[in-house]
Amino acid sequence: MSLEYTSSEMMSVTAARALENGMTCFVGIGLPSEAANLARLTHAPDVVLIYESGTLQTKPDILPLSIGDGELCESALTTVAVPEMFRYWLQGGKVDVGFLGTAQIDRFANLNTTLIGDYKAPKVRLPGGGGAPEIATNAGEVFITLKHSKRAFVKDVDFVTTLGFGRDGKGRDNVPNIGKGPTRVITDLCVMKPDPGSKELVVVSLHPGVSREEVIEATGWEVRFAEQLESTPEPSANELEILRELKARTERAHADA
Amino acid sequence: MSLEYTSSEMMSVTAARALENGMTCFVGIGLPSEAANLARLTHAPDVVLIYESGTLQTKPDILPLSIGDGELCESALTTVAVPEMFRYWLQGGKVDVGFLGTAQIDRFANLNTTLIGDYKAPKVRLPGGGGAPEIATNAGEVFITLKHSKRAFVKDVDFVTTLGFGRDGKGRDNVPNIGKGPTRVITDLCVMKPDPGSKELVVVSLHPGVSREEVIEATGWEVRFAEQLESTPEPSANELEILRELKARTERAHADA
Amino acid sequence: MSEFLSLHDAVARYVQDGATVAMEGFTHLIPFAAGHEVIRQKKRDLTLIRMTPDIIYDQMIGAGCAKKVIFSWGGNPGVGSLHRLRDAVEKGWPCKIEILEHSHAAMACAFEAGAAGLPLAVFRGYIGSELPSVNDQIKFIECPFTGERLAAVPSVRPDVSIIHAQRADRQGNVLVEGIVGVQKEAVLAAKHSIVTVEEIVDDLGATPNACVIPSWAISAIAVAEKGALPSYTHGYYGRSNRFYKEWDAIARDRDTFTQWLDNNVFNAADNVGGQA
Amino acid sequence: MSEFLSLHDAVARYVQDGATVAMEGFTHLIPFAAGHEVIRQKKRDLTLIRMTPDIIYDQMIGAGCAKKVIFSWGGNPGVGSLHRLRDAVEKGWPCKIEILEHSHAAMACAFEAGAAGLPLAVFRGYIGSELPSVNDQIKFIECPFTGERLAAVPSVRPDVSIIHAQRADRQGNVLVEGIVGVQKEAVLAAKHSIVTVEEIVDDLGATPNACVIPSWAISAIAVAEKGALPSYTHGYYGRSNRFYKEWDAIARDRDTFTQWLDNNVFNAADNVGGQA
Repeated sequence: MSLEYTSSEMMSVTAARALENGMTCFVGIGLPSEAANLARLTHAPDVVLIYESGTLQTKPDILPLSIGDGELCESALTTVAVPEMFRYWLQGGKVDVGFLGTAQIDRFANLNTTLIGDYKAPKVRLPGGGGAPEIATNAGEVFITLKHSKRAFVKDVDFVTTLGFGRDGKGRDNVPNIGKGPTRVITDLCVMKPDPGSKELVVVSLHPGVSREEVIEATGWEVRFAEQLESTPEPSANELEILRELKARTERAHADA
Repeated sequence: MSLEYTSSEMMSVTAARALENGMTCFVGIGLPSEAANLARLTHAPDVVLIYESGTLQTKPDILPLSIGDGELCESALTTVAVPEMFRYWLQGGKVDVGFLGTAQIDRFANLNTTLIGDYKAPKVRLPGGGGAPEIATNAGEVFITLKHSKRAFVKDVDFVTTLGFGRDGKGRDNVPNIGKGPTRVITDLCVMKPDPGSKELVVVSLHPGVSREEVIEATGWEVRFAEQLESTPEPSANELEILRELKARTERAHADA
Repeated sequence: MSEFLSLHDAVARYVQDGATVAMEGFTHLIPFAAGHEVIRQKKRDLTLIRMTPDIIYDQMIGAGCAKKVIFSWGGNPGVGSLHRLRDAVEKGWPCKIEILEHSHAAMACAFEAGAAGLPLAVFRGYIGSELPSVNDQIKFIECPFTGERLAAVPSVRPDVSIIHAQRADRQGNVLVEGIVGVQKEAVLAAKHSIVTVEEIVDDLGATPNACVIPSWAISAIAVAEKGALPSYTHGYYGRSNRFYKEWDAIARDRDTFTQWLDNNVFNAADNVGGQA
Repeated sequence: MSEFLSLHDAVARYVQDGATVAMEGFTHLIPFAAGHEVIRQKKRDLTLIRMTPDIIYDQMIGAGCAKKVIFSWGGNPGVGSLHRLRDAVEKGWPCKIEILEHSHAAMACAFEAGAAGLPLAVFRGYIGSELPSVNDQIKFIECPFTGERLAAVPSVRPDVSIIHAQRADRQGNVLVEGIVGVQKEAVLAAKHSIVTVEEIVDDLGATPNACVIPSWAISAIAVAEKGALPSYTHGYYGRSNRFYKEWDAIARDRDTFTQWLDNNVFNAADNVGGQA
């Protein structure tokens, strides 16, 4: 009884399922926001969503376009100043999981959102760090979600904006007061987790219908697969329905405004 | 046409007159609070009163017993958290004058509110520093008001809780980002100001009917008098009336609660 | 998520002998009912942290709960001395206590730093004061950009913080309004926290930027009606300035104090502040 | 005390060529009307500080106002790149600009430290990031209590900060509500400040702990109705997400951008954000 769904939907649903009910989640805009709100609207009604704009425990009815849309404030438990958000709530250790997207990710889950090429003469200038550098180190753990491609999944990022496990996989060793770092990467093809020893990202689960070759082809390093490679469970009809409604509501609202 | 008034009233009115309209004043409890509110109710309606409880621009109808009476919050423009009060408003340089009382003061206007005797075995344990140590250094200048007595006006304080000009008068020299320090001390006998060179407190004005001998008798060091010693202007009928009404209102309110 | 407990159970569970405890409330919202519960449960060897010990710590010190007090202003506001604090410091009754004293600015910044998860607070303070000579927890650092010498103190990170607030909703979110002091910071800085509230409501009625502490940042909530008396609760009841004045005579003498404690705390039927 | 000025006069008086300027508003309450006035007055060589440059700095950079931008996230939120910022950084059009980039946490703490009158902010940040290798303003200090290595950045202390807010009362006190970002910090950290408001009212209608900036902490207030559009003002009007999306096409090309600027800023009759 296979449902029709896209690889993007597979990614969103899988990312959403990573969040457990009751977790406090510092949410990045875009894919993480979509996944986090899907989680809240399905299996995790009490997941606490926090956006860097200062909105605490927010329950938007539509997905925000920006990190500070009015909807986030209006549906929040309360809204605090941005310094307080970063100091008390993130650095203060109140965030279980930081949910991030990225432009580039490497085999040690380091993230690059700064630039492609050389810093002094960039080929492509990206937006920059934003909240990510400290979300990645101050949150209890980090989930990352992005589309799988050779351009995005590189052996070594051009610039470490945000620490995964460092260029040698040892970037968190012996650092006091630091979170566990990336514990899973959810793409449109698979789920990856860091190897417990080397911290290199390893494919632990393939999405239904995706072959190893597709993942190898879309990854910029010689990617390894877990011995016990799993098959990611399919989205349920309910999850797909809620996701589609959420996206349709969002599209209508953004077109109107 | 001499009015009847007490030396306490003389002190309060003189202290009140030190505040100019529009000044922002960080107010200590007790005599400073009485003087600051008298100023607000007479010649300085736009004086901005700030209490360390976080109440910004407050206009209490009765004098607060504590630094955080409900009256202060209810009549304030807004009330901020105490860390913000000390960080943004005081340390941030928004306070023109800090208005302080004290238990002991020495010839260099250092204040002691910590203890009499030795720190390890105090003869009298006093309340401690409270807001004073940073009010005295972060406010633009400092006014001090207290009753004149040999017990209070000592050559050297037992403990420098709060910097006047240091034990040698040079405590503010070459210190960056520090206020002018005490610019006047108002007592029930006189007004004192620091000598521009040595920073030793000098009597600049005697209250009506007070002799030099009385001041000498009540001061624990060989007090000097300014060459151009002035006579402090008397309270006006209006000032006395408003002060008495304020105190009567306050007494009634505190007896009721 | 916070748990709704009786005040008895909340104190029994989270306040251990020997713990570091911050019971905050800057003049306003002082958690007296909780203080009395701590006294009734005969907690011992507590390190008590509070900017202004106020009557609440005077009572707890007199009852023998404290071994150390960290504070920045130890008086009865507008009235005079805290006689039980002084008796303990000066004469060691009912037991010797150690004190560690700061300025308000230092403690306010230390609470802020505790809430912010930092080990220290940096501020422009203690210039010319002799407090650093009697408090070895005050150090100075040099700004790497300007060379300015700035004060540094360790952040406050209590084992348990206790505050009083206006109300909680049924999910355990708490609204604090009026003079908010360092209450939010105290809760966020602590390993565990107890919030006593006047009432539990369906809707907090909070404005967008109100001081609301989420349920998941609090360990336990206990209803304690009039739980701040003789301090006050903005929007509920006023401060009993009269009791603060009366306290001077009660606390001045060991016997009258002991008597007061028996009548108003140990043998009191309710959790209320207990001002006769 | 703040002074009521026209937006023209406020910008003319307080924004000098070469000044360091922070125009804040975290997605919400972005002072677009003021940004357009800066463009109209052809201010030059500004050092522009903002956590998220957003469209407002894209416009000002494209118009040639900036020589340097200090920021932590330089995108069109939810849409993509800031093409004018990229064109200036990558190709030097209309003039070369220097960039200094931080993380959000660093800038938020730097604004906080600026408001607090400190020369630096200390926080737990930049661990493992390569940003310190390209920003010499990021240093590290050692905690004197724990030995922990913490990040330090200089505080933000602009010559002038400009924010937009809901309303001012007739004394010039200002209410900011909703997503308050670092707006209050920006005002308090600056030598001078301009606040544009939707309206002037008799009574702010503020709750006890509302974010109110007193008149005496502000240099000038100017009425700018809809002054945040295409950003938004909580309680007044919503964000024009549509314009943010349209901006991508407008800004992608130098000619369409120049045309847009002529039509909507230089030749615009009013002070409004100017989204066609």
